[in-house]
Amino acid sequence: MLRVGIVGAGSMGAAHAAGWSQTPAHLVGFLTETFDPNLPLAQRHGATVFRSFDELLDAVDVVDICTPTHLHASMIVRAAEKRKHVVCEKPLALSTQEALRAVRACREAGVHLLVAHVVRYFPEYALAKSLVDEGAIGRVATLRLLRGSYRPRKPVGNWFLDESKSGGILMDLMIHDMDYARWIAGEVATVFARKITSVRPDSALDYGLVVLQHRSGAITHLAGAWAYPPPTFRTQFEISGDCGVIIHDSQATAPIESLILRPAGNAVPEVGLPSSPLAEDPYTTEIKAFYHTLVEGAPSRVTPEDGLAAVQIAEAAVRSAAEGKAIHLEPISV
Amino acid sequence: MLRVGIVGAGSMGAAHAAGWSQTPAHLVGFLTETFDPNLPLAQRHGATVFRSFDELLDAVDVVDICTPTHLHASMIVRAAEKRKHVVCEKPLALSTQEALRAVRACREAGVHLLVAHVVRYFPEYALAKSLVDEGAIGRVATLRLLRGSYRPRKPVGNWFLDESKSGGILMDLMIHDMDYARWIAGEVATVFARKITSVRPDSALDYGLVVLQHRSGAITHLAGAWAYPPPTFRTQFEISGDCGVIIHDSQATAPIESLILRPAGNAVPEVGLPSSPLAEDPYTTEIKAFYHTLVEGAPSRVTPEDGLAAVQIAEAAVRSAAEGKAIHLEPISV
Amino acid sequence: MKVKIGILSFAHLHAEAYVTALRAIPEVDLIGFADDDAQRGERFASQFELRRFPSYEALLEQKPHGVIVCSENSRHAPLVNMAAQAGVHVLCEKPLATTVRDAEAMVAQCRKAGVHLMTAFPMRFSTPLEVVKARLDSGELGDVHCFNASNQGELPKKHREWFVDKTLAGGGAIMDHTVHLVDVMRWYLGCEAAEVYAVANRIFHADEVEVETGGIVWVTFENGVFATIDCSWSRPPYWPSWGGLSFEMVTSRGAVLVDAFKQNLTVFSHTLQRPQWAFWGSDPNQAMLSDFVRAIAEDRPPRVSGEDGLRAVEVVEAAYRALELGQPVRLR
Amino acid sequence: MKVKIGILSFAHLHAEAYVTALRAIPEVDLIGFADDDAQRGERFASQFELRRFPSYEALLEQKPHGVIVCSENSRHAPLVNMAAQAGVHVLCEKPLATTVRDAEAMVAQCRKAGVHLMTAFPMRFSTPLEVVKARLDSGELGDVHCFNASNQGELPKKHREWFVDKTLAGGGAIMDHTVHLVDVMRWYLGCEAAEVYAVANRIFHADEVEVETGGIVWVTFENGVFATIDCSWSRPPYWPSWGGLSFEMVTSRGAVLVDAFKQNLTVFSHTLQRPQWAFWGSDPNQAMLSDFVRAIAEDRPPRVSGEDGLRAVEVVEAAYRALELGQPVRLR
Repeated sequence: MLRVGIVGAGSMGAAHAAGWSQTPAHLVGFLTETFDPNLPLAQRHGATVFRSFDELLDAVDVVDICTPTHLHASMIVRAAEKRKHVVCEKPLALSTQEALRAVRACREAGVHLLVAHVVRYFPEYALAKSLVDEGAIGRVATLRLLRGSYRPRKPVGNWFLDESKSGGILMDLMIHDMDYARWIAGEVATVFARKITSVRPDSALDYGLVVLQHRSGAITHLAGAWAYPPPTFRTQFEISGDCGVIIHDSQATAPIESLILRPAGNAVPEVGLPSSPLAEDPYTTEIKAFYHTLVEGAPSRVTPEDGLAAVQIAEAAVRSAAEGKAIHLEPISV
Repeated sequence: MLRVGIVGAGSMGAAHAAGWSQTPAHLVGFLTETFDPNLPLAQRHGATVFRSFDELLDAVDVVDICTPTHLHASMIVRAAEKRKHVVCEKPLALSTQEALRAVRACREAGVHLLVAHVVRYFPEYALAKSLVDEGAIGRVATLRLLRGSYRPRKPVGNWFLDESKSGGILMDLMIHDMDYARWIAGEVATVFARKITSVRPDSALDYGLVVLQHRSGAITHLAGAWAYPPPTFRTQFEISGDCGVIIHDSQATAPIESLILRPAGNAVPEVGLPSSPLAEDPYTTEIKAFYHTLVEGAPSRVTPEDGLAAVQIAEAAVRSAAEGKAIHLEPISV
Repeated sequence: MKVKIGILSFAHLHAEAYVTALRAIPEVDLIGFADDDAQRGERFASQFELRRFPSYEALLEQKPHGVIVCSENSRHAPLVNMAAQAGVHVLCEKPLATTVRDAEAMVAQCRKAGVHLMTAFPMRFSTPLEVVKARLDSGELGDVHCFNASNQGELPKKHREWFVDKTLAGGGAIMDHTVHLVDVMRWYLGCEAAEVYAVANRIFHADEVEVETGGIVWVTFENGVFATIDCSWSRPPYWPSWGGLSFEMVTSRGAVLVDAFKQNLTVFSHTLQRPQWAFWGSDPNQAMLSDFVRAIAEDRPPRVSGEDGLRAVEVVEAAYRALELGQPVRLR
Repeated sequence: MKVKIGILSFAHLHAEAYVTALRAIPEVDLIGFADDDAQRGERFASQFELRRFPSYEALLEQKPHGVIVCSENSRHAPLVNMAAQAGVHVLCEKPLATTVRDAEAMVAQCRKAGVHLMTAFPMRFSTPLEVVKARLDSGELGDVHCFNASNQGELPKKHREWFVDKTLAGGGAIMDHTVHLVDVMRWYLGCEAAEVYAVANRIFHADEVEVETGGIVWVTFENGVFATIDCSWSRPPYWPSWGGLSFEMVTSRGAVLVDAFKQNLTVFSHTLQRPQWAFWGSDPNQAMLSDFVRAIAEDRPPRVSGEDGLRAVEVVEAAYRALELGQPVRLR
């Protein structure tokens, strides 16, 4: 039986844990920054709490890394050294160089590296991808993607707001759609980006705009917001081809609308998350797919190179926003 | 110059006053339940404040009645006796019998009676009417109309909640769409209705459902809500014919959507009112049209018989909801 | 254990979706189908590469654990009864029957035979509707006061001619589009319909069919909750989907708007030259079939019963009576 | 006093809407039009029962108070200059010109002649946009940080062939669909564009036209506000309308989403077999023409100037330069 350990017990750690519990894998335990033998998430899953990363690695076949982004690469390299398969939250790393180090380490060790670009497992995004692949709208010309919510909060040490840890809105939030745009329209040649906090470092909210030119000629326009009133979370896309258009708007297609007076004081989640009602949570769909790759070798919808390329695009966006220039991407040889 | 006096200074009195100020008419003054020589609305319009209805009638050519509904009929009759033209807020009266008395009095006195069924002057409703008349959707088969907001509030003496004064949700709110349904699909043969407060008299909110069978064979479904959280106000309609469908949704077609954090504490208006941005307020469009009828005799979009028929439908709905039966309407001879 | 399932008749178009859905369930052994319409039978046998039995009896002789009845509405009763006599569990397409008498007999036969009779009410398995049901049960939404509901659709004739044949379908739009929402309301309220009123007309497709094509059914429940159901075949053939099912539920604390089929992409394509909705929400049919199969495997009743189907048929029959009388009809 | 108005050229399709709008203004005396395309001239003369002058000069000899220039983009300059020399106020279709040099000359000529030059930017008269401008000015919305804007449309070729002719139109989608939003942002911010970047492609209608059909223009303003404008001709011919203009404005307090053309009925008709949007919002063209006419009657400048038109042309010209360079271009 496949043994899994999760590093990190924030919202992603919890979502992945729920996913693993829907597979035949054995969720052995968790590791968190501060050791807590009574970690509620571990108790909920009847799992142990480890004291160190190495202790966890020794007890598992797969490590699922849900830590702040700046910690990803070195953990992946260490796991590869120990010949453990890796599932890693997006972004794979904060820089192309670090991501490359992680990808190479896994390749050399012969272990799987599964980057959790969960958007590919959301049914609306997956359906649009298959429609495009079927030729429903012809050749893709322009792609518009929006992902908007409020600034992530954390009870302590909000690493999301520390760009040296999360990469900020371009790297942390908008990488979702950068990966999706590349999935739809292919390799990216040029990146141009702006974000509020580059212009106004003290801003209490952030909003990024990014335009990608794909080698295919297609243009992608990305908008990412940490600017809306909680608990807003909305996504939109519009894929226009020379033979049609596909449109998604999470708000216009929400199947439940509440006009209830004084709703019970629902706590706002730390991080805005999509929530259209589905029989299976897309995080679970993703983890189930990863499980099949791990045990049966089924090809994964997300390859290590996909995770790497997304980091390269996001890193270029960060640089473009800082320098005010268009950044041209070179193909990376892994 | 046409001299106008307004009775009542609530939200409708204010809306009509704003309308008159856009016509060449002279807005002479106001009358309110309690005499207030410094009535702000009068000051805003440089108008006087009268002490009695007769005093007002003597000073004007047209009286515009914006009082609670139960007062309409006798005021209209009195105005007609004095040979004054009448503009009257909807509903024309609380009962068919009273409405008939008002219509007959005006006819006998040879004065205009203009019932303010303002929905006919809202551009979305007016456009749909002309599309139907042009045959864009063929013969009308089913008509669905929704008008939803919160319970009207008043600082003192909330007459809206006193059914003997307002007629309740069916008469006060839903008469708008009853009139519109009849405008679109013709005379009504049968009425069936239910509302929450008939079943649960103590309910803090109300919602009515009404179905009309028109003599044409068409069926109208009406929903009216005093049930949504303030400041919600939404309208919807769906007119289905044997050759097409026309759809309106005020929310889906709102040109401005605010995602502003902690909006400035806007006061909630006493009565929920539609608010899609327009160059000209539909109440002003209506009053301008009434002005043309008064000075040029141009035919009015709303006849006294229309006002009467709307009351007849609403009265039948009130009876149907009380008795649990379908009510068959007889043609009224004015 | 593999659960052996057969399909009786492909008269209802849902049979096609069920084949795909059944094949996606690992524990199912789809043994084949039978159809009394030879031409239709041949077409689907080849389209789905599915074994076709020469008769319903021949299929039942294979001792499937369960069958799905997808015949014309008025022909549900004989097939359900045949399956019950063979000791086979049944999932029957909605409406359960075209008359209360038939539906009662079916429920009684299955009870006597000790087999489950499930009515195909997939809305009980619609994720958005389940979420709202859970919120309602938690008390978060207050008490239900009324429903303003709609199950409009296109003229079903384009899929199967019999849908608009009064004898085979049992009626028109009211027969076709009332039962889903009646069942949802009974499920939400835990309470039975007490009174029914209805209006109908035949303006849509007046030259094509002889049954009612437009209508509103009123239902009042024993607890005073009232509801309207728009069952009209009012969607034109170029509507972006087949139709939909949605309702506003008004409670003591406000309202909730629910649309079971709103999770769509809008797709404009040169091929069609108009927008189409591509549904990406979770498939309620799949979940319904899984429940039927698991109920058999786990030897427990399915989440929807034959009685649920019967109760909905009672409302439909009362609606037609109310149409004749022009006044509400009391059920109980 | 009646305000005498003439129309110079019907090359731009807006001329048609302007005739109707002008006729709805009581103080206007629409004296007629001239067009150098005889066939087009005859067609519209008869369609609108409008007097056709044999030449632009002949029309201007009638001493109208104002003219509306609706020629092809690259032919605005000579007509505007001719009107200025005749001492006639001008409302000129957007974009004011296809080059900054032309636009500057037009502004200078009109100033010298002492006539008003108004650029046809109807969005300044869009009621929703005016409402948001007022809220912004009141401080209610906080400070603007950025815009995510879009002025997508169908290929304009179906209305007039010259719209996709590089010489007459001055370019493709960027020339056509950038200026409205640049002007809205300048109006909202009270601040000029400082830097421009752009990307473009030609995938939509690649076999029909030679100009760019897809593109994004980036504008950074002097106060640091940045913006994207999607100017693509990306709407297929069976879209429910010609296109639209909308933007998200992000401020220090959140965001406001504005759609200038959202007030529509959706109409499905057997005739067209697909949905169409029927606009019921207030007509910005009507309000713009009223302002032009009243400005003449009241002897005051119109609410939009020729310089406003020039500033927008500067951005477009910079966008094409940025396309060549592949990097942002500084304006000032």
